[in-house]
Amino acid sequence: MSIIANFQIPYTQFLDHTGDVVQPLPEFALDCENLTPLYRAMVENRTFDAKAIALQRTGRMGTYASSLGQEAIGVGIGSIMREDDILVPSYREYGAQFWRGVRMKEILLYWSGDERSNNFENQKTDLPICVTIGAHPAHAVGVAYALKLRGKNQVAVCTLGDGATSKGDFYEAINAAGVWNLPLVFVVSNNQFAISIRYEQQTAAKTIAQKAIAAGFAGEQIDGNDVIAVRHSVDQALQKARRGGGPTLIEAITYRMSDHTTADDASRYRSKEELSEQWAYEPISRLRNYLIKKEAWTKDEEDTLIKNSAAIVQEEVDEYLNTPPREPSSMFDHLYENLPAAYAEQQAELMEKGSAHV
Amino acid sequence: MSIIANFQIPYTQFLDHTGDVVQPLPEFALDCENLTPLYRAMVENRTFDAKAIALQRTGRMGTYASSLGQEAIGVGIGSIMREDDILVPSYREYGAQFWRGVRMKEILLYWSGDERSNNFENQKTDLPICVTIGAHPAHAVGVAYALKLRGKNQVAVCTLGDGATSKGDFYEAINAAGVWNLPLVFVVSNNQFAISIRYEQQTAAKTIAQKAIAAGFAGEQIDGNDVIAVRHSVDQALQKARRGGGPTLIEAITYRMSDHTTADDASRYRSKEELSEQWAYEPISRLRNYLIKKEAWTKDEEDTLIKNSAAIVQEEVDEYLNTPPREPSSMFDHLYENLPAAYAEQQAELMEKGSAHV
Amino acid sequence: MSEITLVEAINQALTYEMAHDPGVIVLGEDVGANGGVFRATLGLQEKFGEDRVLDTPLSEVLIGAMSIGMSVMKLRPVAEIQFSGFLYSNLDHIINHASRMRNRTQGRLSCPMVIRSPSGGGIHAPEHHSESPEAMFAHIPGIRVVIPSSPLRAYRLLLAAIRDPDPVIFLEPTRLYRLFKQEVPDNGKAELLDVCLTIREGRDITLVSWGAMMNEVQIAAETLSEEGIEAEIIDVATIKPLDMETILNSVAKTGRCVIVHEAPRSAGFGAEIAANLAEHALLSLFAPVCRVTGYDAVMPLARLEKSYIPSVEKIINAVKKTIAFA
Amino acid sequence: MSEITLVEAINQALTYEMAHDPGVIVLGEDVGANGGVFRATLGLQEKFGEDRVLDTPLSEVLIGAMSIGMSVMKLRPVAEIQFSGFLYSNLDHIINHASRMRNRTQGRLSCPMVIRSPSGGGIHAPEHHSESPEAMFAHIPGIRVVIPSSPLRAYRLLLAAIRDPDPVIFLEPTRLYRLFKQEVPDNGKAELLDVCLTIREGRDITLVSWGAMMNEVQIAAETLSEEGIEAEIIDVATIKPLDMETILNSVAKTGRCVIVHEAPRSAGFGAEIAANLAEHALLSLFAPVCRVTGYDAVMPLARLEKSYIPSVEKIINAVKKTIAFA
Ligand SMILES: Cc1ncc(C[n+]2csc(CCOP(=O)(O)OP(=O)(O)O)c2C)c(N)n1
Ligand SMILES: Cc1ncc(C[n+]2csc(CCOP(=O)(O)OP(=O)(O)O)c2C)c(N)n1
Ligand SMILES: [Mg+2]
Ligand SMILES: [Mg+2]
Repeated sequence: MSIIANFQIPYTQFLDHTGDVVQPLPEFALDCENLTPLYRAMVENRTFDAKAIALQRTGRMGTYASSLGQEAIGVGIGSIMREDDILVPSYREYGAQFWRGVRMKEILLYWSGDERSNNFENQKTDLPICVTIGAHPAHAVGVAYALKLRGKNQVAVCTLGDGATSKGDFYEAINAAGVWNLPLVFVVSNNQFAISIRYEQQTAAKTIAQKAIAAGFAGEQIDGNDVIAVRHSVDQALQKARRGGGPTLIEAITYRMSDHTTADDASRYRSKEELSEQWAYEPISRLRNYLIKKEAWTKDEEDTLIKNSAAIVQEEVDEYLNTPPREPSSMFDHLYENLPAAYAEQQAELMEKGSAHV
Repeated sequence: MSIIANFQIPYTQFLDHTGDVVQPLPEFALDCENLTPLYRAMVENRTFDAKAIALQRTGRMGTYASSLGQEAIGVGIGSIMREDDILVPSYREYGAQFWRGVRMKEILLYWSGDERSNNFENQKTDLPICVTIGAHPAHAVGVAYALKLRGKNQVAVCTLGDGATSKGDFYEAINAAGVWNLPLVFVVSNNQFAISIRYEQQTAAKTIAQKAIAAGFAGEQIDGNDVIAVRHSVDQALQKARRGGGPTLIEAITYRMSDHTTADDASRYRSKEELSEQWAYEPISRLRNYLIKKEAWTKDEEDTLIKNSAAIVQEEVDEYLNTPPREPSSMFDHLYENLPAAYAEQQAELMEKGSAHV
Repeated sequence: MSEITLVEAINQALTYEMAHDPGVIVLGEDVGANGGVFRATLGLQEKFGEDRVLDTPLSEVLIGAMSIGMSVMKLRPVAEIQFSGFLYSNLDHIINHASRMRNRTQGRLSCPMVIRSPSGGGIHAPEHHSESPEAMFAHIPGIRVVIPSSPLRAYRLLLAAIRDPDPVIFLEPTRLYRLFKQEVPDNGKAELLDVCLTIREGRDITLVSWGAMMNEVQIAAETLSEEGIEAEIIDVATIKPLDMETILNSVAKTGRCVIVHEAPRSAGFGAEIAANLAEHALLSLFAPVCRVTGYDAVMPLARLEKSYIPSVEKIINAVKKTIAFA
Repeated sequence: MSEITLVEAINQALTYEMAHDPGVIVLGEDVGANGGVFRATLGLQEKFGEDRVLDTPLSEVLIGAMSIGMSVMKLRPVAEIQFSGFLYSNLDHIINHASRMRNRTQGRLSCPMVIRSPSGGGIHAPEHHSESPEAMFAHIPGIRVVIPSSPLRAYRLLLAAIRDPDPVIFLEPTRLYRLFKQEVPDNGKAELLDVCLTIREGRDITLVSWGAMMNEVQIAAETLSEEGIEAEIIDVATIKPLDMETILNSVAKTGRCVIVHEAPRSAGFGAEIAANLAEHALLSLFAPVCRVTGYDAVMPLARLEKSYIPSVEKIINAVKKTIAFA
């Protein structure tokens, strides 16, 4: 018996959960001016989140999936992607979507059940949220293939959850990304849960990062609640991809602080104690601690940020709430580029009926 | 950055391609009496194979998938499984099926296009050949789960090809086998091809064995043309599974010496030179060389074996050729346990028509 | 005895059968501690243990496919696919393996398995949670497709499905899960599969439907009755195989038929029923066979789903038009 | 100009369109050096390179799903699924994503992609190689389903499918791949989609079919003609969306209709056509609408496949019975 292959999984963290630096910071993080925008974005994201839940609870929006506690991942990704890169997202990285131009009102409109939400006003090329878990990594392969063919060093970034890594589609996707050495970065938000299913029930793999070994490319684990680690690792992976170095799988360790969605009641399957312990690790306070220690953040700035975030969110909420309903017949407007004659009568029937049912 | 996980892939070979021993043999192999049955089975398998191709070429059978050059894998597996274990096979491990009681005439009948072939006369529990590539590992998970529940230390063995490891189903299966620590051994016959697709086009993973890392259990590579290595590794994996040690993935390196099937023409995508070089590595002559060196095999025995194998195969072929056709109406006989009234008329129509179309 | 909802009836049937048949295994995503996202499997894991009530990884193909392996080994898996939008990935194994194992091995092996899945719209759920895929399944030889429309029928049909020796796709109308309650004796009594149930007798027209739409159909019939139009209502219940005889007998009597389903019209299962009428009832029909269905559009997200699902009004109009036909 | 087979016509269309539209990408298993297991993609990789003629890993879900990503990026992927028995695993992404991307994003993104797959039986192929799954696809809003029945139509319909701005499932009748030859000018001329083609005019009965069965239908019509029965033959060609107008006009003339397909009868696409006749042609019909179809059984392995596929004789008998109807 001989050994014919060896593999290692690295782990990266810069700020521990108290905000202390555990290893030399990457260059961008040396200047706190580069960090405050990340901080602001995370706070805005969290403000949005609370408001969205309130809208749902008061019957003004449908089921909503919160990103509470996972803000560093979306923000880290969004802040370092190039504008002409393509994001292929799951539903918990609003931070990345907002950074890339998706409007808050659009996310609200989406969860209220309105297709117009995905016709992003300021973001024309990213894919919409994918609700069928684990499906979109395979779409991302096609996107990345197209980018490679185009030859402009663009990269596709696909975000997904720990549960999604159990879908065969995900595996077919990473395997193919390896074969074609695609400019494609997979970021897995390992928030320890897929609804009620815990990580240990999802896979016997010690890390999700090691799943990349099956596909023949590099996988790594990072502290997903450390926005510096997220931004740095994604940056490295993007650079590698732009250089023709192929795909990377980044497992970002985090914790789902909220219920799975507003339709879920997590108290059925996890204890209050477990949840409250996790508050020590969430991403926002550790960065605030760090910035305060570096004297780069003041109480005043914090107050202003909170006020401003609330105002920004409220404006979006108002616009959301004032969005007039769609015409029922619009369900045929974009079914095909040109509606086939066979369905004209059905559309006409809906037009005649008007908005009776809205 | 720190390293949080380490993995290694071992490789096992006992006889090199000339039949020389490269490391101490496992106990069973020390007695050549234990090896001659394996040798005989491989020769019978190859004799069967040649005959099956001849039947197809002369219009007396449909498309056939040959196991030429891969005989050691099936024979190694079949020879060490317990009778009450369950085989969940792909289509190139006839050696395992024959050892477990499937008749040669049944395999011929299958490739001639007759469902009765899978109602094995002497093997009541193994699954039939699975033609949809990569699907059956997920069936094997259910089989192994049932075996575990039953608690009689039975094990399921699933054989598949290198191409099959790119199917999402395969990955969902290994991941689940890991989660439930199932008594399940996956043996991948890596014959370097999936029809025309070469290993490097199939995956960027250096080995298939390492795909087990994604599922959190052990993967290993063996020389699949060394029947001693096959039998030994499968034995170890079966014992581990019986002890409650869970699944194993064994990658058996081999080479597809035949066309993909009789419907394929491999000369379109591989050179004669490549193929003829591979004749130096095939499994039968190396074991014969070893046995001869050990003075455990004579020219007479060889001649007798060849004659007997031909006779055994011919008898099966005769029985195959003499199998009377099925009644067309039989397509309804086992569609449901009891045919629903809704389809009685359709069956009656076929009965009336009789065998006109056979 | 107290009244229970449809989803409670499902739970009651599962509990009954697990207690009486040790081979029954429940598996799916979140079916254990969480009791299923609709609570259909509530309490099962506590009662029957983790080995028999199995939380799976997020792998729908696996859930269907391992059920094949389990049932081949003579267990009776009852798999839950969380929403029918995630059921499509099961079609491959259902068609190529579950439905064929018995025929493929000429009876040596078989797949007595059930795949349960909530289906249909109307509960303001997110994208992909409101599908009505029954027609696709009804095209597959070798399986059964069963759709209950009341708590009592849910209990009895599910018991029948689990006991059936062949694969059954069991589609549960989400909209009815908690819509109304009914007394459901927990006596282990199964309904017959493969037969349509005549829910209401009437002389003027035959209304044929299944699942959630039975609700609107029944309301429509009551309203029509007030106007003197007596509709016969047939709940198809098992759409594969289809008991056409019951429908033909009814149409022979009424001479008129309206078929109602929520799925898109084109190649929906209503077509199969109408086609049979065109073939076998031409001479009894006084009026064209009318299909009241969902549109040939993607099921809209929550805000427009009501405009998609056939309304009581639409059914009534179709009936009146059919009756008015010369 | 020499005559070519249907599979050669497919190859000719792919070659033409790849030469004229640099966005066209061919992908699938063995489509490269091997030229496809049926040789439909022969020579393409040599001509257009490995980047545009892409051998994929053995991953059907990926093949369909990455085509979605490619087409969202404005490429025009033409994916090959080796046999339609392996197409079922594509349904999930086709239904949930390819067919919905345009609607989901209200036109911002779309999926101009084609999935080609050989379908149907009759060539003595192994298990899973003889499927006729068209009805399932015809139920999906947002896509097109196109089935050619001759070399010329294969060439023109495939060009139309590739140029179509929405997803197209393109099912190629394996049985016709090499059955006969036709002159097929390589002029890049596309056929109109969404319309039925009237292949033969006749006053006595309307025969409706598509794909491989057009062969038996045409032979039947010739034989019937010798006996004085003139059948009008309609090749549906695009079964989704369905051009019912052409069929209704024909039946208004003939008063009789026989629908022929190879797929199982129950919930087959023939039902949709018959249902439309039951709804819109009741008064023109002199006789019941007859469906001549495959059985509601699993497509048998090679030895019995001929017993499964509707024969010319069966079609003729159905026509005669329909004509004899009082
Ligand atoms: C294919 C599919 N199966 C099931 C579901 C129902 N479902 C929605 S979210 C979810 C869990 C997802 O877990 P994970 O991937 O870890 O993402 P997270 O929600 O934790 O961010 C499930 C099972 C779905 N949306 N899609
Ligand atoms: C799901 C599926 N896709 C495609 C095919 C067609 N096909 C038959 S064998 C084969 C290659 C299989 O390769 P591998 O798994 O390496 O097995 P091998 O034939 O080399 O033993 C392909 C693509 C199939 N049978 N099933
Ligand atoms: Mg998660
Ligand atoms: Mg191979």
